[in-house]
Order: sequence, then structure tokens, then C-alpha cells
Amino acid sequence: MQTHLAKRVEITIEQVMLNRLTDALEKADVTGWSVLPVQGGSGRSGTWSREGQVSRGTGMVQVVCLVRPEKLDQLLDAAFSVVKRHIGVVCVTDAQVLRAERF
Amino acid sequence: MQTHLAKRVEITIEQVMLNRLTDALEKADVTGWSVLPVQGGSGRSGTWSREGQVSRGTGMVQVVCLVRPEKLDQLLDAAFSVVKRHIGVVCVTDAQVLRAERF
Amino acid sequence: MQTHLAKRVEITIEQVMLNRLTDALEKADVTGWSVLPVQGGSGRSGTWSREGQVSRGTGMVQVVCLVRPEKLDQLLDAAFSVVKRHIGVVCVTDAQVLRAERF
Amino acid sequence: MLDLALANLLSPIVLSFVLGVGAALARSDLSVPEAVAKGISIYLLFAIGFKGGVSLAEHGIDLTLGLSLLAGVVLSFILPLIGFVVLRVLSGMSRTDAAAVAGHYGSISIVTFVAATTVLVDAGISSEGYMVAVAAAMEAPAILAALWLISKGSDETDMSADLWREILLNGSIVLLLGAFAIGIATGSDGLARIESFIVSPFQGVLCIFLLDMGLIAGRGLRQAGVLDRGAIAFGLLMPLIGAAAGLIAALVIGLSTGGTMLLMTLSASASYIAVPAAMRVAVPQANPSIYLTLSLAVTFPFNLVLGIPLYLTIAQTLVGS
Amino acid sequence: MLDLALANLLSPIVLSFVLGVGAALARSDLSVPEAVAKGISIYLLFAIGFKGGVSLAEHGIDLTLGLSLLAGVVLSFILPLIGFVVLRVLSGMSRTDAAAVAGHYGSISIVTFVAATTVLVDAGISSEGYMVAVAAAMEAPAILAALWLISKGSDETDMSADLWREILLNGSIVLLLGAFAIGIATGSDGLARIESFIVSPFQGVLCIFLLDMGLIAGRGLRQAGVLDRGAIAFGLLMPLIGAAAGLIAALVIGLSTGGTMLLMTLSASASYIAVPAAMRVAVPQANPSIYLTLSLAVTFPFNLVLGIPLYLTIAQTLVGS
Amino acid sequence: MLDLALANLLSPIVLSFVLGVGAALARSDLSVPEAVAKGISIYLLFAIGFKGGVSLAEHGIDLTLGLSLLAGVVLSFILPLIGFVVLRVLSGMSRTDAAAVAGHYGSISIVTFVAATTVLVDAGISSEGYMVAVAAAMEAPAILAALWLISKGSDETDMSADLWREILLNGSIVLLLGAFAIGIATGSDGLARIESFIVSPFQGVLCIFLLDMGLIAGRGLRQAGVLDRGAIAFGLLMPLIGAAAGLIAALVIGLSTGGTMLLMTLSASASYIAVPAAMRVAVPQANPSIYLTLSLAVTFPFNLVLGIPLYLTIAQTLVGS
Ligand SMILES: Nc1ncnc2c1ncn2[C@@H]1O[C@H](COP(=O)(O)O)[C@@H](O)[C@H]1O
Ligand SMILES: Nc1ncnc2c1ncn2[C@@H]1O[C@H](COP(=O)(O)O)[C@@H](O)[C@H]1O
Ligand SMILES: Nc1ncnc2c1ncn2[C@@H]1O[C@H](COP(=O)(O)O)[C@@H](O)[C@H]1O
Ligand code: NA
Ligand code: NA
Ligand code: NA
Repeated sequence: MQTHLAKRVEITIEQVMLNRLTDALEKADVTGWSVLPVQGGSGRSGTWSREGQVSRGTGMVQVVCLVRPEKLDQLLDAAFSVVKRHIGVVCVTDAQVLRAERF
Repeated sequence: MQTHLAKRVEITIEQVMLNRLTDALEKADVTGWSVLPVQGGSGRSGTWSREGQVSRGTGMVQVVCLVRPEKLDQLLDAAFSVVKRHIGVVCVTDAQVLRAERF
Repeated sequence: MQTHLAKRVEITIEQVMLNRLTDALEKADVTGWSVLPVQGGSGRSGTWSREGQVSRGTGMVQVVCLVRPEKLDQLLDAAFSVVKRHIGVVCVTDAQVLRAERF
Repeated sequence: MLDLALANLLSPIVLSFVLGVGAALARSDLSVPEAVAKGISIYLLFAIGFKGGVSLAEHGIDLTLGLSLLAGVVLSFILPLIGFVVLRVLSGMSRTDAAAVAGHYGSISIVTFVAATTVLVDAGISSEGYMVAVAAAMEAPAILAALWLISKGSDETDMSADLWREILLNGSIVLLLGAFAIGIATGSDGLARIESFIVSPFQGVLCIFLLDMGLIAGRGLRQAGVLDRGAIAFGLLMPLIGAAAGLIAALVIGLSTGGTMLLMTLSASASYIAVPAAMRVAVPQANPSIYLTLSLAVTFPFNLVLGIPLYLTIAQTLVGS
Repeated sequence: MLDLALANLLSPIVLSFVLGVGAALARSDLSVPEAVAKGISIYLLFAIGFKGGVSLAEHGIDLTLGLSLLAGVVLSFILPLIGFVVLRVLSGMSRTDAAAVAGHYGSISIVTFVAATTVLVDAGISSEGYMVAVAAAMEAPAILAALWLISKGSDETDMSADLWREILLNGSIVLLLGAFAIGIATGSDGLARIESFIVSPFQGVLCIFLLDMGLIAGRGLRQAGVLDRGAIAFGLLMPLIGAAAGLIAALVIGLSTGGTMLLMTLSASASYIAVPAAMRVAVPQANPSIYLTLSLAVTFPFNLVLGIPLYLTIAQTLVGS
Repeated sequence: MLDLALANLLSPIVLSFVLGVGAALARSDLSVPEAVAKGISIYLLFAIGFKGGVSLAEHGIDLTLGLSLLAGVVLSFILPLIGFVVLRVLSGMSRTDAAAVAGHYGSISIVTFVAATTVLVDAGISSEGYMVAVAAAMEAPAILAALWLISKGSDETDMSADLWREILLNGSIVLLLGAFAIGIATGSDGLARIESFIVSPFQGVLCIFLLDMGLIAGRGLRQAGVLDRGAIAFGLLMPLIGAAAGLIAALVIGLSTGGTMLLMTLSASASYIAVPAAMRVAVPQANPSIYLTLSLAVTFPFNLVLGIPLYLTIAQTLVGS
């Protein structure tokens, strides 16, 4: 089956920042993403879990974006502008997608 | 630690189509997958979120399959037959797995 | 945007084993991970779904760790020691990350 | 009528809905978790089904039971055909979209039904317990009609035995009919045992559910751009056409005032659970934003706020109160 | 007895369970969200624990309290040993699987216990409030017995201080005993304040929970292929053996009719929460489908539908009503 | 006072909180699903808002309404400034962290407020219905004060129109005020309809919520290492300062005994929903562990267990009972 090169970008970020991130993505002309719930984790600021959250609103989510390789830099700039001062992790992998016209 | 080449296929699809997809996977002799909930997203058909879903049943899920490289085409054909006329995104990455006998 | 090589390790494991896995990760000096809920799946031990779980505690989760390449073996050893006798799948992909100092 | 409309407007139920709409339009982050909303809808379906069954067990089977079920099935099948024609005249929608929308109006909205029964209870008007079964019977035929309309155009639809099983064994229908059967089996003895769960707190729980419906409808309204003017007109006109059809059927069968009002409400209401799910599977090319927005952000509020008191007034006038 | 069985069968609680089983067997998509089911089980544990505590506070500590706890611990440890032997005779299961299954039957099912207390309340029969504490005491020893059985075969098990902490501080046990303690501390004054939360709607909430249990049991039945005939026979026989053992203990201790019936029920019921979780950690090589299906799709329905009225009849006959 | 403190301590509500703390400290896996906790908080906000509105509708608008709102706004803005100074003296926290913490103490904790109203209801003491609106008015000014304190230091904060919209249209505030408005509009007629949902089971539901709060506070206590001694002292002293400020305002305005106690409680309590979320967005460099632990694991338990009976005793002494 015919596949096309793409980049898979996975951004783990605080729920309260989600709207700001997706706004930035839209401005950077990235129109497709999926948001996955994260139920816990650990990092430099310690360990947390959704059910142990003091303020239930401050959990994290994972935003997965598939983009054409040439759009990657634009996307990373947009994501970084939001993630910069905030907790968050950005991870890029090479991928193949079906139906390239969608990205 | 000894690892083995594999393909990681990630299919984002409407919840209502999940059973049809997994049936197709089974027919294509793919026996291992995990289903992750998706809590929102954006694409050509607009932005949605699970809590803002009018019909709560029509959210999306992400199906992750790890398969041996030689099974990839079979898998993609099966997935594509379901995804074709429906909303959905398919993404393949190269991966390494432990315990190859499981795939 | 400057990115750095990293490994993305995805461990799918029973919820009851999660604490044991993260303890092992911590001992292996891996300090960052995110836990994603898994709502169902299929494997050699059959098909299951979270809502159809007899014992709601025995669902699965996916632990995603981003690490520097040189830490991979350490991580896999730690993960394998827990996954070995238990249900579970480990998958590694090459990735690029922003802000390497975090990993 | 004006009094009734005002009283209805000032009920906690309707105001909770209005609060939800307002919060969503103002883009507040107020939201009801998906699991809680699903839990509440399980509660409402169980309670309404059970109470219907108990009422049937107490009042015995009416001669009109069979006729009412038949009327429900026929209305559910015919209303989409009427709706389709009206929609093609009023709006510029594609044939497929129009058929998908029309299908929703043959089927029913169980919350609208629940709200209507609450108004009846408050007004002290009794109704046939089996109307719950009529509601269940009206889910599926509308889907059939919509798919028939679509397949008549050259568009492909994806029908299968699997889909029919899913439609007929849809969780809401099974729960509603199951609870109805349990109500019949256990009668008022059974009711006595669980009354303080399914009767006393009912209206309060309904408030929270309508708050959530309001939030969803409000979010829908923010995207109302997908609807042209003709479509919106349809969303307000079609419930009246449905109610009229329901009224005629009720008069022919000879239902009570309460039963008449409920059959009108069922006919006037549009599905937003069973039909959308079936449409996503069978007709993925139809745009879900159109039918969901119309059903939930236009017709549902109309029925809740104006339709229900109107239907009650008409029923009282024509059948007697 | 027949009357009682019939009355039990026609209670909304049992019928809700039957509805769930039917819906699952028919492959309806009806489901109760995981969070809602967990929320309801928190409610049930809190309510049953609290009421037990209040009843203890009111009736004072019985001389039999210590004996009952002891009996619970002993039963919980011994029943797996008996079950293991029976299972090895009846079924072709591996030693490890047999030991894991047997462990479940020493431990208890709190919903079965709750359903039994509901039957007692309906029948106006009082019981010792501390039976709730006995239930909690019966969780852990059975796990110990199962692990001992397994370690006697050459199979490795994965025991650790961590696991013991997890078992003993299992959320369900902590909540049950914690609520029990709160009930003792606040007594009937405390009960009066929250009565309309934990008493009046109790049976109704239980219906929804049993609907969910039915859905799960029904899905389990669809996979009943994992069980051989001998295993199924065990699932029906073992509760009777357990009940008999519980009965003897109750007669020796001198419990009331209600208490006797509850100790029989506890002994007859099989765990499906604490033990499976412990088994997954300690004995991952044992097949969870076998013990979960047996406990939930065979023994639980048996106890709910037939066992409970049977145990009550026996208790009434032997202790007096 | 001692009697009252003891009675409070032995209430099911406080004991449920204690149970949660104990379970978390013992590292039990007991937990309340996130969706259920959110559902319960929707229930509590709706109920408390509604009842406040009904009480306003019944007793009419007091001359003191406007003054109370004004007092709330002023207290909410000034308390963080006082808190900031106290904190800089007592603790070695950074300027940013200190400002973020201080902001929490100007804002309010709605559960503390709810617990206080429950104590009033139990004691048969009435209070001004509009205190609910005062609670809502006290959320935002504190955030403004905190951000002003931070921006005065050179640290950057991330303020925007968006953030203000989010703060002011925060789900909790919208729901509280919305339900308050519905209560005013429907009055005691409306209340009668949903009383058995929002009044009778209220205290029981609150128990489950406080169980969850206890679990969270207990987990926080396990991480209390982030707090130095000065910070902990602040967490116990600041509520008393707040209560004193609230008392003065209440005496000046001339509130009733109940109203005085509620304004003291509001001033004494620290936010753990609206302010933390705003701080995460605007001041990500402030450490959330510090302000969350202090607010939830130190000040909340203090108010719940000791503060509330203390404030009531003082109000009764100074205003009359
Ligand atoms: N190396 C990592 N791999 C995966 N997720 C991570 C990693 N580091 C941080 N995270 C996630 O990001 C959150 C915040 O990280 P931090 O800012 O380092 O505290 C953590 O709680 C995890 O959910
Ligand atoms: N480029 C993308 N990357 C990740 N997820 C996507 C992408 N495009 C679409 N999706 C997901 O698929 C759903 C439907 O996409 P669409 O059919 O384009 O509307 C979206 O709501 C997203 O959840
Ligand atoms: N090939 C695979 N790809 C993705 N997930 C898998 C795969 N195999 C197993 N899993 C996940 O791991 C669980 C247990 O697998 P197993 O031990 O093979 O029964 C399954 O239920 C899936 O959630
Ligand atoms: Na209709
Ligand atoms: Na047992
Ligand atoms: Na305050």
C-alpha cells in the first residue's frame, strides 16, 4: 500500500495550556491533531497522577500531530513558543501515512 | 538487550467503527493491538472534544498495533478497507520490540 | 529548530504492575515518563475492554518514556525485569526531542 | 397557554438548560464529565422505563396499546419522508445530508420525552404507562426510512446485519425496555422499594442533565454557521409538523390527554443518540455537524421551552383536561 | 422457600442483574462507565460499612464479636484448601490455576453480602452489625492460603511486603472498615444526618450496580468456553460447601438468624476484586479468565438468585425466625 | 466551644475527611475517580447556589447585600497583600512563590464554605442567602492582587484578556452564580420540586466528597517536605488573620450571626481550584506543590476541623445566637 513520508510530533503539556497550544498550531497552519489524556507521569517537577491531583484541572494531555516533513519547523516553532516557559515535552518521530492529501 | 524490528501502526478512527476495524484486523491475521481513548482533536471536519460531543458515542479512539514488518501490508490493507470511507488517520513508524515471538 | 536524538520507549502493561514498573524505572535512573490509559486491546491472552472488565483494576496502561540513547539499555533492562513474567509489550522508536537537558 | 409557557420557562429544569447554553456561548470551561453524563442518562432511562412499566402493571393493558405501538412505528417511518421533502424545498442541503437530517426527526429524543412527563406529573395529569414502549418503538423505523431515501439516490450506504443488530440493541433502547419490563414484573411493590431513588430525586437529576444538554447545545450554536436559514426554519417547523401528525394519530387511537401530549412530543422531537451513531456508520459522507446541530441546538431547545407547553395546551383543548 | 425464591427472583435488584446478563449475551452496546461503576461501589461500601457501625453502636458489643471475626479468618483460610481438593477432583485445571481459583472462594464478594442484607431488611430480620467487619476480615487469609498452595508446587510466586500492604490496605477494605468506624463513632445521630443518602436510595443504587454486574457476568458467559464442565460444577457446588461451613461456624458461635444467613453468604461467595488483583501480581501465570469467569459468571449469579433465599430458609429453620 | 469542636469532630463529614487522610497516609489504593469527584462538585455547587438563591428570594434583598459584596471584593484583594508580608517574614520562599501562595488566601474554598453552611443548618442558625454570591465575588480579586505582587518584582507574568475571561468564567463560578440566579427565579416553588435531590442527600454526598478531599490532602501531606516550617506556620496563622478581617467587615456591615460566621470562613479559607489554574497559566515558574500543599493539606483541614467551630463560637459571642 502506497505510503507517504510524514513527521509524528507528540507534545505532552499541561491541560490548562491546551487551548493556547492548539491556537498556536492553528496560527502555524497546522490543522490536524488528536489529544490523548495522560493519567499520570513523572518529570523534573515530581510525580503526579490524575486521581491524586489536588486541583483536578491541572493534569496533562498529549497532543499528537501528523504533518508533512516540510511543515515540521513551523510546527515546532509554534509548539515551542507555548511550551517554552511551561512544563512540557516535545518528541518527533519519522512516520509514514496513508492518504497524504490530508496533512 | 536483544530487540527485533517491527512496525508500529497507529490508527485514529471513530469509536463507532472500532469493532469493524478490529474485526478486519483479526481477519488479516493481526492479533495484537491496544486501544487508547482520544479526548479531542481537529481535522478537515473541524474541531471536537469528548466533553463537547453532542452524541457522546461518536468520539474517536487510537488503535496501536505492533507487527512484524512482513505483516505490515496485510495490516494496512485491512485498516484501509475500513478507514477508506470514514474519518480516520493511519500512521506507521519503524520500531524495535522485545520478545519477537509475540507479534 | 534544534532537536536532539532520543529514544521513545512505550511499555504496555497491566495497571496492577504500574507501580512496580515505575519503581524499577526510578532505580534505573529514568526520571521522566507519562502514563496513558488504555481502554481495551487484544493479544495472546484474548480480547478485553475496560468497560467489560470483571475486575476493574486489571486494565492496562501505556507508559511512554523519552530517554537519551545511551540510557536505553538501562531502561530496557529495568522494564524487562518487570514485564518478563507478566503480560506486556515493549516498543522502542527513534525520536528527536527539544530541550535535551530534560532527559 | 401563556401562563403555562411562563411556568415552564421558570422551572428549574428549563433554567438549568438555559444556564448551560449561556455558559457555553460565553465560552466558560464549565463541563460535565462524559462518564457522569452517561451515568445520569442511565439513571433517567432506568427510572422512566421502570415507572412506565409499573403504571402499565397498575392500570392494566389498554386496548390501545397495540394501536399506539403501530402508530409509533408508522409515524417514525413516515415523518422522515415528509421531512425530506420539506427540507429539499426549504434548504440547499445535499440529498444525502437532507435524508440523514430527516431520519433524525422520525426518531425521538428521550430527554424531551422525560421533560414532557415531568410537566405532566407537575400538572397532575396521568398518561398511558406504555408510552415508554412507544418511544422505544419509534427509534429504528426512522433509520430505515433515511437509508431508503439515501439509497434511492445513487449514493452508497453501508448497511449490514451488524448495523441492524446495533440499532435494535442500542444500549438506550435495551435499558428503556428492560426497565419497563422490570417495572411490569415487580409492579408497585417493586416501585415502593426503589421509589426514593427513581422518583423523589428525579427532577433534580434532570436539572444536571439539562445543564449538560445546554452546554452541548450552546457549543453547537457557536458552530451554527453550518446551517443555512432554510435548515434553521426546518428545525423549528418540523417539530410542529411532527406534533400535528402525532396529534392526529392520538385522536384516532383515542389516547388520554397525557398520552396525546406525549405522542405529540415524541413525534415532534428529533433523535441525537441512536440515529447519529447509525448515520456515522452507514452514511459517513453525510455531515454530522448539520444533523447534530439542528437536532440538538435548534429543535431540542424549541421543544423544551415552547413546544411542550404548546402540545399540552392543544391536548387539553382537544381531548379535555 | 419457594415463595421466598420467587419473591427474590422478582425483586428489582435481581431483575436488573438479569437485564444486564441478557443485554450482554445479546451483544447490546449497553455499558456503565467505569468511573460510574467505581463511584457506585464507593457508595455501597460506605453505606454498608456505616450502617454496620451504627448498628454496632446501638446494640453494643456482643460477646460473639471476637468469635465471629476468628471464625471468618479461619473459614477464609480453610475454604481454599477444601476448594482446591474439590477442584482437582472435578476439573482438569493445572495446579496453579486450581489454587488461584480456590483462593477466590475463601475470600468474599461484597455485593453478594449487600444483596443478602437487603433481603434481610426487606424481610424485617435484624443481624449483627459487625458482620461487616467479619466480611473485611475474610479478604486476606484466603490469598495467603492460595499462595501457600501454589508455592507448595514448584511454581514460583511473587510475594513481597509490598503485595501484603496492597492486599491489607486494599481500597475496598479500607473504605468498608473506615465507614464502619465512622458509624460506630457517630452512632444514630450521625445516621440521622445522612440517612436520606445512605439508606433511602440504597436499593435503587444497588439496581444500577447489579445491572453493571450483569453486563460483566454476561460478557463473561460469552467466554465461558474457558471453563470445562468440572469447573462449572465446582462453581455451583463450592458455594454450598462454603455455606455449610459458614452455617456450622454460625451455630457454634450462636449467631442470630440474620447473622447466620450472612456468614453463610460470606462463606458461599467468591471474591472478584481483591483476590484477582493479588493473583495478577503474585501469580501472573494463572489464567485470569478462568477465575474471573467462574467467580463472576457462575457463582455470583447462583448466590444472587438461588443461594441467598436458600441460605435464609436454612437459617430460619435451624436458628428460628 | 469545646463541645462544638467535639461535635464537629465527630460529624460524619469530618470523619470522612479523616478517613481519606488516613488511607492516603497509609498508601492505600483507595481513590475516587476523577469524573465522580467532578460530578459531585457540580452537585455541591448547584445545590449550594440554588439554596442561596431561594433564601434570597424568600427573605428579600437586604440593604447589606451590596455592602457584603463590596466587602468580599476588598477582603479578597487585601488579604493577599497581608499574606505576602506575613509569608516573607515567616518563610524563606522566593518572592514569586510567596505571591502565588498569598493569592490563594485571598480567594476562597467553596467546600469549606459548604461545610460551614452545614454546621449552621445543623445548629439551626440561619444566614444571608446571598453569601453564596459573596463567595463568587471573592474568587478573582485575589488573583489580580497576586499578579500585581509578582509583576512588581521583575519576574514576568503571562497575563492576557484570555486569562481574564477564563478566570471570570471559570466553571465553578458560573455554576454557582447560575444556580443562585435559578434559585432566585424559581423561589421556594422551585426548591420544592428538587428538594429531595439538593437538600435531603446533601450531607451524605458531602461525606464522599470530603473522603476524596482527605485522600488528596493526605497525598499532599506525604509530600509536605516541600514546605519549610515557616510556610506551615503561615498555613495555620493566615486563616486566623483572614477570619479576623472577615469578622471586622461583618461587624461593620451588620451581618447576622450566621452571615458573620460565613464571611469569616470565606476569608479564612484558601482556594484550591480557580487560583491554582490561573497561576499555572500566568506564573508557571511558581512551584505548584507549595501552594497546593499549603492550601489543601494544611489550611483546609485546619478550617474544617478547628476553624469552623471556632468562627461560629466567636460569631455567636460577638453577634449573639
Ligand atoms: N522523559 C520523559 N518522557 C515522557 N514523559 C515525560 C518525560 N519528562 C517529562 N514527562 C512528562 O511531562 C510532565 C512534566 O515534566 P517535568 O516538567 O519534567 O516535571 C511529567 O509529569 C510527564 O508526564
Ligand atoms: N494530522 C493529524 N494528526 C493527528 N490527528 C489527526 C490529524 N488529522 C486528523 N486527525 C484526527 O482525526 C480526526 C478526524 O480528522 P478529519 O477526518 O480530518 O476531520 C481529527 O478530529 C483528529 O482527531
Ligand atoms: N502486537 C501488539 N500491539 C499492540 N498492543 C499489544 C500487542 N500485543 C499485545 N498488546 C497489548 O497487550 C495486552 C496483553 O497482550 P498479551 O499478553 O499478548 O495478551 C493486549 O491486550 C494489548 O492491549
Ligand atoms: Na420525532
Ligand atoms: Na467465600
Ligand atoms: Na480567603
